[in-house]
Amino acid sequence: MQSFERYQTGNSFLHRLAPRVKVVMTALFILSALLIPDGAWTAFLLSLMMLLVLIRIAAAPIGMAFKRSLVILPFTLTAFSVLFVTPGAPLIVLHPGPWTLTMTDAGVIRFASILARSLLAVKIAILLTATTPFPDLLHAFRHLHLPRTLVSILAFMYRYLFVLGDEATRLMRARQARSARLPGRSGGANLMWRGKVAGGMAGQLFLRSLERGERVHQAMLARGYRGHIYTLNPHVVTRRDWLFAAAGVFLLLLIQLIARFPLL
Amino acid sequence: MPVTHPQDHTARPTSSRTAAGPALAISNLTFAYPDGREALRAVSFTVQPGEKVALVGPNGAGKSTLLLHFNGILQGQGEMRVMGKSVMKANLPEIRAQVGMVFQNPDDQLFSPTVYEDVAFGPLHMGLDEPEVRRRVAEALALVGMSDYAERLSYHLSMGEKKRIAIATALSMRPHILALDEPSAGLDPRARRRLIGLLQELPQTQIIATHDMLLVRELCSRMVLMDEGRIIADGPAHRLFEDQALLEAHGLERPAC
Amino acid sequence: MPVTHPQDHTARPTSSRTAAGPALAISNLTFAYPDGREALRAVSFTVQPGEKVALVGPNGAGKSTLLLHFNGILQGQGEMRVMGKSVMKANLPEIRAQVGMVFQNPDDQLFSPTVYEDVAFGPLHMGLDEPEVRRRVAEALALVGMSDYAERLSYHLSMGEKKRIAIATALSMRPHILALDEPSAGLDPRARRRLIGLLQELPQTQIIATHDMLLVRELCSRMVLMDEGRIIADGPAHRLFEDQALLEAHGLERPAC
Amino acid sequence: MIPISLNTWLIPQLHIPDGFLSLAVSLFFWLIAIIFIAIAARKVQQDFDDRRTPLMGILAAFIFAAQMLNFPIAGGTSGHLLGGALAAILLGPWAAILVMAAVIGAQALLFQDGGFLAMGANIFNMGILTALIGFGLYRGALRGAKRFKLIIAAIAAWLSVMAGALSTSLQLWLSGTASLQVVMPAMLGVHAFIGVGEALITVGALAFIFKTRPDLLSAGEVRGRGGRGWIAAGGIITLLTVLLAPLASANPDGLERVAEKLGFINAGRGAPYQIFPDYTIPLLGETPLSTILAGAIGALAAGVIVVLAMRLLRQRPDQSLSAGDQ
Ligand SMILES: Nc1ncnc2c1ncn2[C@@H]1O[C@H](COP(=O)(O)OP(=O)(O)OP(=O)(O)O)[C@@H](O)[C@H]1O
Ligand SMILES: Nc1ncnc2c1ncn2[C@@H]1O[C@H](COP(=O)(O)OP(=O)(O)OP(=O)(O)O)[C@@H](O)[C@H]1O
Ligand SMILES: [Mg+2]
Ligand SMILES: [Mg+2]
Repeated sequence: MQSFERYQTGNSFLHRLAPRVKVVMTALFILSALLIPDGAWTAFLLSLMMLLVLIRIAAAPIGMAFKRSLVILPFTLTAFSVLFVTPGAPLIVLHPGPWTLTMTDAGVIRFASILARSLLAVKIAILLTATTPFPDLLHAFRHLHLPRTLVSILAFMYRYLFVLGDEATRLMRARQARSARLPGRSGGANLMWRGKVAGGMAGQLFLRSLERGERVHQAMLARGYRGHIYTLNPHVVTRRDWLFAAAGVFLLLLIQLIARFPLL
Repeated sequence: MPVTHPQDHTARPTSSRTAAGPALAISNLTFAYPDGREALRAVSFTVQPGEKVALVGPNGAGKSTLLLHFNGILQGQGEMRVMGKSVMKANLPEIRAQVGMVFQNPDDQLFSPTVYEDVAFGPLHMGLDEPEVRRRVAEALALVGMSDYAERLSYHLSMGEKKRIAIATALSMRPHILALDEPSAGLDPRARRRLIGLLQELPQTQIIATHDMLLVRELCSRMVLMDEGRIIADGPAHRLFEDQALLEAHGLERPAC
Repeated sequence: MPVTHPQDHTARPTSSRTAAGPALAISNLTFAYPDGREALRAVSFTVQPGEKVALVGPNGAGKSTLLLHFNGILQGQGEMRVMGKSVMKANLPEIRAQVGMVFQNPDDQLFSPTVYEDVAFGPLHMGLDEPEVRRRVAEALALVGMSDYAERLSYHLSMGEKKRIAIATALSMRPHILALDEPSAGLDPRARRRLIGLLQELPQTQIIATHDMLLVRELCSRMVLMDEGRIIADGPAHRLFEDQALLEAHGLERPAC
Repeated sequence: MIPISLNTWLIPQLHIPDGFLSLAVSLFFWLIAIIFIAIAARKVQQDFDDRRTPLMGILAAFIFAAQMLNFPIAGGTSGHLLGGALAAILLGPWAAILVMAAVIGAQALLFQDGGFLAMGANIFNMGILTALIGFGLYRGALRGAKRFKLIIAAIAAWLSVMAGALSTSLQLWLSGTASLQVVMPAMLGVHAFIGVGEALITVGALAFIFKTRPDLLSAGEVRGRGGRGWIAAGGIITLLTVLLAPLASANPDGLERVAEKLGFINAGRGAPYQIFPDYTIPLLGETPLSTILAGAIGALAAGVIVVLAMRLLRQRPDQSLSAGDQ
């Protein structure tokens, strides 16, 4: 559960950038990736290079991002279908059973473009997570004027994610420890029962969470909470941040132009 | 011992010194939970400034409930004064600055993502300005020997470390009184020893609810024994420890020697 | 003492008796958590049937991690045999019937609404028929002296009661071996004393991870000292208690007398 | 949490990553999500006074943790929880939406489970739809016996997953990233199965709470979380799901044709780089520049809406809080 924080301890240029700048630039990068038209390979390639340079600066292992970008895999499977339904010149014709599937050139371009956009987006998001501790992200959201309530909810959630996550893990371990079988017997009871037990565990977790909410509220009252949450502001946006943002926006605009006027 | 400057006057409470008077005076306090359970019945006692009082009694005796009254989180019927101030709605913000609460489970107390934010929470909500807040945080962390931990995430700490941070969150408000609920539970012997050392050296008035009789013997001169919401006995700890019959009648034991 | 029929043979494990051989044999067990933290390093030891072994060491020594290997919840590298059976995937369901685990926090162990359902979980999952399940539940509850509690909601019990039910959930599977993680933490002195009495009278092989040195002295003849994932010392408890230097080097303390 | 996403790599979950939705679809659902979240933040603030922040955060963490709980179904697969319907029944629809939005946001931020621009759609599928169905149906069953309520809760939980799957497939299709004939049967088929796990855990959790804290689920308590309007809203969405799912999976071509006739198939279906695909700036004609400008204007408009909504949302939440101090 803690492994996702492994690269946040670095101290590269990217790690030190003001979190809100990183958040905005990440969003712009994803937006830019979505805006690159199908088949604008130069633009995709430039975006990828930009990404690789950033990963290099962050000194994050390139392979690290790979495993987690697999989260897009299931959706890639569903996107396979565009290979066959996009109108265009037929490339390959398949005959699986009674069907006829025609893979078109436009389909291939479309599929590859979807994949490219998605990989770019997920990798930049991984980079953001890898170079910015979550508490700093929360500060960034506050500065970006996200509703304070929502940011506070996220902060509490982050704190108790681990507490409750561990609790859930321990519950499951306890169940595992008693999931015994005798030699020569099937065991495991039935599906309904197993589901009900898992549900009981969820109910248990819920009640404990409620009570914990009560206790935390008491702890906050004890330290002067009266409805507002104040925090110090540990981050200032410096000239370096502005320069980085300006350079980033410029590059992204350039990529968009190149994507649309290939001759330029 | 990682405690720094134990005698340093910065550890002393600074706000509104009261001349003499008791730190805490409770008379005839009665409290029932909303479900009707009577958790406190006519509790009266007084704590002088600087005293270290142990609050002992079996599970469910009402110790935690009593502690929650000290800064008005729960409000029962009866008279209660903290540093001479009556505990009532108008005084609460002031009283909460004077009573530092340390809850039994540090996971309930450390609710901010980072250690720094958690220790700063109290001072910030007292309305102090930023440099002062930073000073207080640094001071409180130094007192518990955790200065290097400011930027750590609370989640990644061991139980013993969390416990010390929890105490720092109370110290950063520079309270006159520390109310600690089972501070030694779940600590390994070394961490427990450090905690006892720290509490011995802190100058605050301390009221400690605990099952740890050895801690009581080492730390507290006075012991208040509760059961079923009542105060059963109140006196010098070494005296009460001799009354085997009394202790056993209330689910307690003399420390092994 | 609420323990009934301590010598009753029903308390003895019934399934597949192994002739002689050790109850537990571990050699060269090494384990790292997914985040790379090495929690066990080349741990080897053997427990004979009927032994009561204390597992001690500072916070983070690897005690809980080691216990979780006994029934294959965690699987490190090395040889491990329980009642002569190698701990590997195919044997796990059977091994889990032989090792009763009691976790530190009874709230983790009691996941069903009522006490009855919780104690019945193991036997039901083993595929026993209903009369047999009922018999086992009744027997386990009687052993921990909680027969009247079958229909109570686990959620509303006191800590000491929960702890005893947690032990019953393991006993109802009639294990050969009990692995207990800090069984006395959080109990008031009376509940703790009862627990020690209960464990003394249970005939199973017991391996007990704990910080409670007094419990070790009263209950265990043998003590295994761990630190940083290694076994530092292993021998008769009274001997190790005499080695003040060793204990202190590993964050422990001799029981007060 | 990480292990879960690893184990289920190959199962199309409902967390849509960025890149698979067109910009138009993404922004549209962001807008819906923001509106719902804004209302939810207000409502929740009224109901929970100043306890709400820690409580909501912890309950969000609860959903997160509850999603880790699983149980073996068969052949190595395991059932687990999405939690939207359960959250809605336990907390009421508004609090559930807020909690699910926090969960989905954190999943995207911490684990890249779901994208940033696609987050609006994800919140809609897994938070809003599930809350509407979950609470709506349960609220309707309030008069019944406990057993009846549990059965309805099971149906609601199953349907909420199906509705999420349906909506996900439609979004993918509207974005031109998948053919309806493939994505619809795949999504619905897999989630009909996943929904069983959802239903069992939801019912198990409710049964547990009925036993230990019946007060939390008492008729009065549930009524306090939302009025009769929810029954209607939940009913309509349920009906839509029940009608649309079999229809669309049996005859996706038909749906595609209908959509084409209605004209909105092109709305998203063109390339994702076009915000209003058929709209170009009239004076410039159909040049790339015109497309860019149209895109920029669209993005600006969407941005303004987002900022306005945020403002609206930000103004109230922190006043009138200290009232509930005791
Ligand atoms: N929120 C609550 N609602 C109702 N009853 C409660 C609540 N909290 C505690 N009680 C009851 O009030 C009594 C006193 O509880 P309290 O927590 O003060 O005991 P304690 O002395 O701190 O015990 P322990 O040593 O176990 O911490 C107990 O009987 C308990 O069951
Ligand atoms: N899930 C986990 N992931 C990563 N590291 C872990 C995990 N659980 C425990 N550890 C680490 O493994 C080491 C051994 O932990 P373990 O819980 O076995 O210690 P312990 O001896 O039981 O300590 P305690 O007395 O505090 O219970 C510790 O350094 C701990 O931080
Ligand atoms: Mg207490
Ligand atoms: Mg342990």
